[in-house]
Amino acid sequence: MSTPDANAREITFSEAINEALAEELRRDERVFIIGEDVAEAGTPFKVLSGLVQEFGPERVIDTPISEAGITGLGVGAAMTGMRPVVDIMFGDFVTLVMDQMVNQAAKVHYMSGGKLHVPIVMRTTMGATRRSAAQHSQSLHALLSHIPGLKVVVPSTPYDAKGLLKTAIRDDNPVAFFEDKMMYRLKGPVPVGEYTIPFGAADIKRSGADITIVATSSMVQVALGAAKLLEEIGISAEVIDPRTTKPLDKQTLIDSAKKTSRAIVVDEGYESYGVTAEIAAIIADGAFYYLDAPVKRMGAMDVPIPFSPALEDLTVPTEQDVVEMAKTLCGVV
Amino acid sequence: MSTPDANAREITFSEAINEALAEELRRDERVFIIGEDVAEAGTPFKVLSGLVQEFGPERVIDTPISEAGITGLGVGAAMTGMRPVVDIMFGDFVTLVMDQMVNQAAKVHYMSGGKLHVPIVMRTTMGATRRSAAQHSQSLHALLSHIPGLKVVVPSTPYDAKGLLKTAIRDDNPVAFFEDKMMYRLKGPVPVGEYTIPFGAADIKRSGADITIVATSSMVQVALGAAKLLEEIGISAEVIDPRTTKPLDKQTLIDSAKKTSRAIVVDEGYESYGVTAEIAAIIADGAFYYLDAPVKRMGAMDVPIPFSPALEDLTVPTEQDVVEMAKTLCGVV
Amino acid sequence: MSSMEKDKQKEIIDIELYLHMYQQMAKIRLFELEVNELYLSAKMPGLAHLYIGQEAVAVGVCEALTREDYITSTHRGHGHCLAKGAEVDRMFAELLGKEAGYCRGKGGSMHIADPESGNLGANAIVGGSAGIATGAGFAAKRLGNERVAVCFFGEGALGQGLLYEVMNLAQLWRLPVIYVCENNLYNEYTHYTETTAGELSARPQAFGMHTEIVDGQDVRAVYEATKRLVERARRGEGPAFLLCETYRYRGHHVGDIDRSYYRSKEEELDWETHRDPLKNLADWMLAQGLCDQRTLDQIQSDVEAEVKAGVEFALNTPYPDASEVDQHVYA
Amino acid sequence: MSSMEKDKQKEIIDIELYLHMYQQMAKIRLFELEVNELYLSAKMPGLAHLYIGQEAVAVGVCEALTREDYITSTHRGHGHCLAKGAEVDRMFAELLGKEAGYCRGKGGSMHIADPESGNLGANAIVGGSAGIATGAGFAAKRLGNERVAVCFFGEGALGQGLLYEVMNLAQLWRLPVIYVCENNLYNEYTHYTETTAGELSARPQAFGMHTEIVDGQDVRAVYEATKRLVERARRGEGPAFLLCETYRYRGHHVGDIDRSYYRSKEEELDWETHRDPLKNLADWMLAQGLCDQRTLDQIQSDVEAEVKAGVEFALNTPYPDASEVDQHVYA
Ligand SMILES: Cc1ncc(C[n+]2csc(CCOP(=O)(O)OP(=O)(O)O)c2C)c(N)n1
Ligand SMILES: Cc1ncc(C[n+]2csc(CCOP(=O)(O)OP(=O)(O)O)c2C)c(N)n1
Ligand SMILES: [Mg+2]
Ligand SMILES: [Mg+2]
Repeated sequence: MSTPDANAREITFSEAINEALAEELRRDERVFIIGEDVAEAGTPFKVLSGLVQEFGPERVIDTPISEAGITGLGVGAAMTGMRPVVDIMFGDFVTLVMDQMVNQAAKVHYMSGGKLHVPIVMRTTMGATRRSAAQHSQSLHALLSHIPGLKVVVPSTPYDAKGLLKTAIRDDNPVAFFEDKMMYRLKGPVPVGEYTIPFGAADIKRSGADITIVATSSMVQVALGAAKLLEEIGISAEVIDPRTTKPLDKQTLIDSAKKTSRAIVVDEGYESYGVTAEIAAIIADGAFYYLDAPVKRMGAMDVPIPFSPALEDLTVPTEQDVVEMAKTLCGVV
Repeated sequence: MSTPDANAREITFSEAINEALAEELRRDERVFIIGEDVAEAGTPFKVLSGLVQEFGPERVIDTPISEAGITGLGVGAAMTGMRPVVDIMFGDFVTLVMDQMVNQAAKVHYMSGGKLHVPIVMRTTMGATRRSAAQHSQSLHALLSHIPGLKVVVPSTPYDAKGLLKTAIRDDNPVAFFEDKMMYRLKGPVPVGEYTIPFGAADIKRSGADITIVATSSMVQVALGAAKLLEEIGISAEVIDPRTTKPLDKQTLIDSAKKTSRAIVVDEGYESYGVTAEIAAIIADGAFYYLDAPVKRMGAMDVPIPFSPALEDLTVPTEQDVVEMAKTLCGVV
Repeated sequence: MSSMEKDKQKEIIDIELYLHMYQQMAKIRLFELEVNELYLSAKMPGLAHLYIGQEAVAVGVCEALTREDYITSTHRGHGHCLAKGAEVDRMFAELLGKEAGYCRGKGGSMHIADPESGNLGANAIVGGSAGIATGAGFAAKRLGNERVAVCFFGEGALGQGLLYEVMNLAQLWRLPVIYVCENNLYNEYTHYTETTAGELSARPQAFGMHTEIVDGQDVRAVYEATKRLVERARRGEGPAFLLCETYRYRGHHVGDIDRSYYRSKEEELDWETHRDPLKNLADWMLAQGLCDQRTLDQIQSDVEAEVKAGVEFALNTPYPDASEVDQHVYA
Repeated sequence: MSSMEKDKQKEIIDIELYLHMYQQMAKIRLFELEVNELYLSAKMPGLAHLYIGQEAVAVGVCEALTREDYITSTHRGHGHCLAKGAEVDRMFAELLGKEAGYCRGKGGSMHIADPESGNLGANAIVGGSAGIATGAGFAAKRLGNERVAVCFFGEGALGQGLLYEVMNLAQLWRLPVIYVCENNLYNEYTHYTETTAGELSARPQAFGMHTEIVDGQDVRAVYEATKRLVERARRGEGPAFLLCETYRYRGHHVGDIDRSYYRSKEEELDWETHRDPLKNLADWMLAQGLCDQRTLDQIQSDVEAEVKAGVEFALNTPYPDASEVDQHVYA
């Protein structure tokens, strides 16, 4: 279980992102940030506060409301010596940059026979329950995870967010980096010193013996909360965070399921044809002869996300939902 | 196994699509076709030949090269009394209409509390091995299958294509209709008379006892070919075609797997986070206590589709691949 | 009827029109102030983008439309919805996520739709409804129902490629669509001149589209301009682009309190004191002797009562039942 | 050096330039004819979009660029790639899907990229490379390497919203990007006037972008115009739009044989006989006494030999090994 040294200070998820960007902007002249209201405003989430003051408007660039245009510009700049970090305010807007990410960024290296590279990072958000309704609450990371040539990162803690973002910026491939906007204020230990976290290395957030809970992004917190409650009733849950859906650390997931013989996959994207499907299918196949129960999936409800608080909260998996599912799988009633 | 009466004539997949459109254009004044080179040219695949001659340029409309614009126009026209059939030439271009399909068409009915409807059909293509390279060969139906509010159709025969397209046009929801361009010349029996095929009803293309092969679109032909070869070595394969990935007829798939105790899922989309993941996960869960072997997935290789014939053919599942997989699952060597 | 009588009658009609526009603007202003209160008192879920300062655009445009004509709106859409005929009480109910809201609480502030008044819906994707409005105009032309479609959007939406794709289609096919661009000077926290190369009005003109620029704080001017463009459209003369110069008094959204880093208090004050659409119309009507102060005070108190009643209703009406969560995904 | 000597020298330089442009155009013409042969003889996988008739645009533009300058190309890209410096043999190899091709056979006709000659790649998404070219110009400006980026596209690409988004960015930030629009009159099988509202040249002008229109069949005119625009860009004066009036002699792609339903034989013949870029340059050079027929014949036979050798090489060089299929997915 990778974590910072004991004496690391506590900072928020938002601060961790900000630090990662600041350090990379300092380290590498070629890195720049481009997006809507990223400079003086520091984004509506204030995640980039202070960066334009240190690095100037030439490296922290406000743009028109042109998601496709700035992403396309980023792809071209990445192909010609720069390392752009494109800010797409809400994850829902990735629908606008799909051609640039899917048909351009993801394919240039392969189509050119390996001669061209596209070291671009697209930072965007995900996560519901913010009362922002159907077009500002989606978690669409599955759409990009489906595309060969792209890497997809879904950090769940300030520590992971910082280390993974630095890795993303140094990676020579296009990377989609999803930040759950509901976690920006989440605090966690982050070492003062420099570190990076490799892609494709799942992290065991909590080890356990009876059941494996694979969770991504904000659902990791939900899983950890559920694990605590389960412990009280004598069920030892192992919580695993893939950290990157692409590349995906299949072996760690499979090994854990083999050990516990039961697995639940929790992700905030729509359940159907989403991340839970891929991971559940991999575990059900890889741990087939070890499973005592079917692998269960818990994604966001397959509905456009409703505005009303009375409805929205029903669409996202909760600690209690996970606990109930775990109890059923473990035959506890 | 739904099929036409014995005395039905044989027509091509392309002719079946053309007939469905012509019949619906005749039946309903509100139906119109809009897309690039759909009129005189009848599309580059010639699928719409003759329609503009019968229905005129007011109902078979050539457009600028503006996929997002014409899809958006279609969404608005659908909301205000028309029934547009938007033609997106290559499935690879759905990347350009994602916002209109995902954030607009799919959500309008729900966001309006059920007051507005979007009866739009987006017809597009899929399928590789046409030597068209990475941006003209993808099968991206998984991207739309992930989105609540959309329905997704992947016909595998002329008979299904015609019946399902007529259903799509009459449906009050947005429908994405994927036609494998390599099947346009495929012939099959289609009755002369009027018929429609309901969504969410899988079709057992071939019944068998030893193994279930779930296949979509062009992969159904591959699965049937494999089933023939398997029969020769004494393996009886059941081939099931979901016909629509959304809604998905889970029960039929699960029941078949329960019966045969083995299952393979074959689809031409990228394997990771694709259609095979959803279907495999559903079967592995629903038939858990009946399976003698893990559910296996066979999708397109997770690579941008290469141009070179020497490479492209390696990226799509073949009859032989399916046969080998089936033999392994059945323990035959 | 003598021409003198005609003039007299026209004047009466005009007075009624002006007073009605004043009432509509006052209603929107008060509605939005109440929305802000609901936010500050933590009674409203999420955020809202207030229309305060831009009232003359929504009202001037919608007064020139019939109830059957279509509009599409934006994230800053309360004013458009009310001007097109939505009721205050059901608007508040939607903002609070209640079942009595226009969208049964499922849409919220950024997605209010009311087909009965021709409102095809607000949209939280900047420029996202440009295709919808163009399609509505397309349908109107095909069905021959004489309707026109108005697409409201902010100047920031001209950053979206979709706008150019559909303006080309609308002009090519002479669709009855009016693109109403509200230039309130800011894309969120960035001045539009930092995001706009060339003149905004040159964008539609590039497609040969009829384009007019109007003072968005003068409701009569907006009304007259729209009337002309609507008549053109109904006559089959095609689409038009109406660029309205306006200003939002408050923050980008209710939470945008400290704005000093992107605009000055002076600028805000200048617009509020010299270019307020309500004040300007009131002063003009009084100066022209078209009405007296009492009439205006009456309107004010009527509207206050309506808004007060509306918010009361909304606060006390129930949330949708949990069973609604997966209803209306499919028709 | 006396001004007379200067003139003499300049003339020599010009003659060399003209002859070189003639050779480049002849090479492209022959290359494409050979591509058509490969298709007809079923030796080439898939289809190809021939550049025949438009040679003066690619050659005139690329002659005004350095090898370090960038270009992005289209589905009709063979001419651009060759004009920017690609070799015939490796071009053919790519079209046949061979390992010796510029993209190891993985790209094919619509995706030839050759970073060594500044070619960032052809693109099969209409307008798809507009962002890439704009980004290359952005990088050039940031890195201060004096390079300019040329974005080639057909008039049909102006249907894509992306073009407007990036033209706004390029003009806003004064990026060294030249948008070269080849108006060959057709979007596939539809005449551009059926898809274009207003004037093509008004589109970039809407962003305040410097715009020029040139006879795309006159290679000297294209060269001179591009030279001016490149100098502007290098001086930091920003982007430009060059609209080239041209024509494709053959089908939209090699399989588009019967074209009678969308254009007349007369139209095709008229361009081929009166506005052929090779013929026009040759006639002019001869009339000016800048060269004799023998020189031109020599060029022709040199090019024929080069193309013949190139196709031979491509036909006999091996396909990539199967193990390559999943290489280069990630760097
Ligand atoms: C496609 C898209 N990009 C970004 C946003 C975030 N956003 C919401 S409002 C806004 C500014 C819009 O400015 P303008 O169009 O001028 O409208 P105004 O807010 O001034 O009324 C932005 C960037 C969005 N909602 N949609
Ligand atoms: C986004 C997109 N839409 C449609 C197509 C199919 N298509 C290929 S070429 C073409 C016509 C392009 O016309 P133009 O840009 O004028 O280039 P030209 O073929 O005349 O050189 C079309 C519609 C495509 N490749 N990409
Ligand atoms: Mg604005
Ligand atoms: Mg053209």
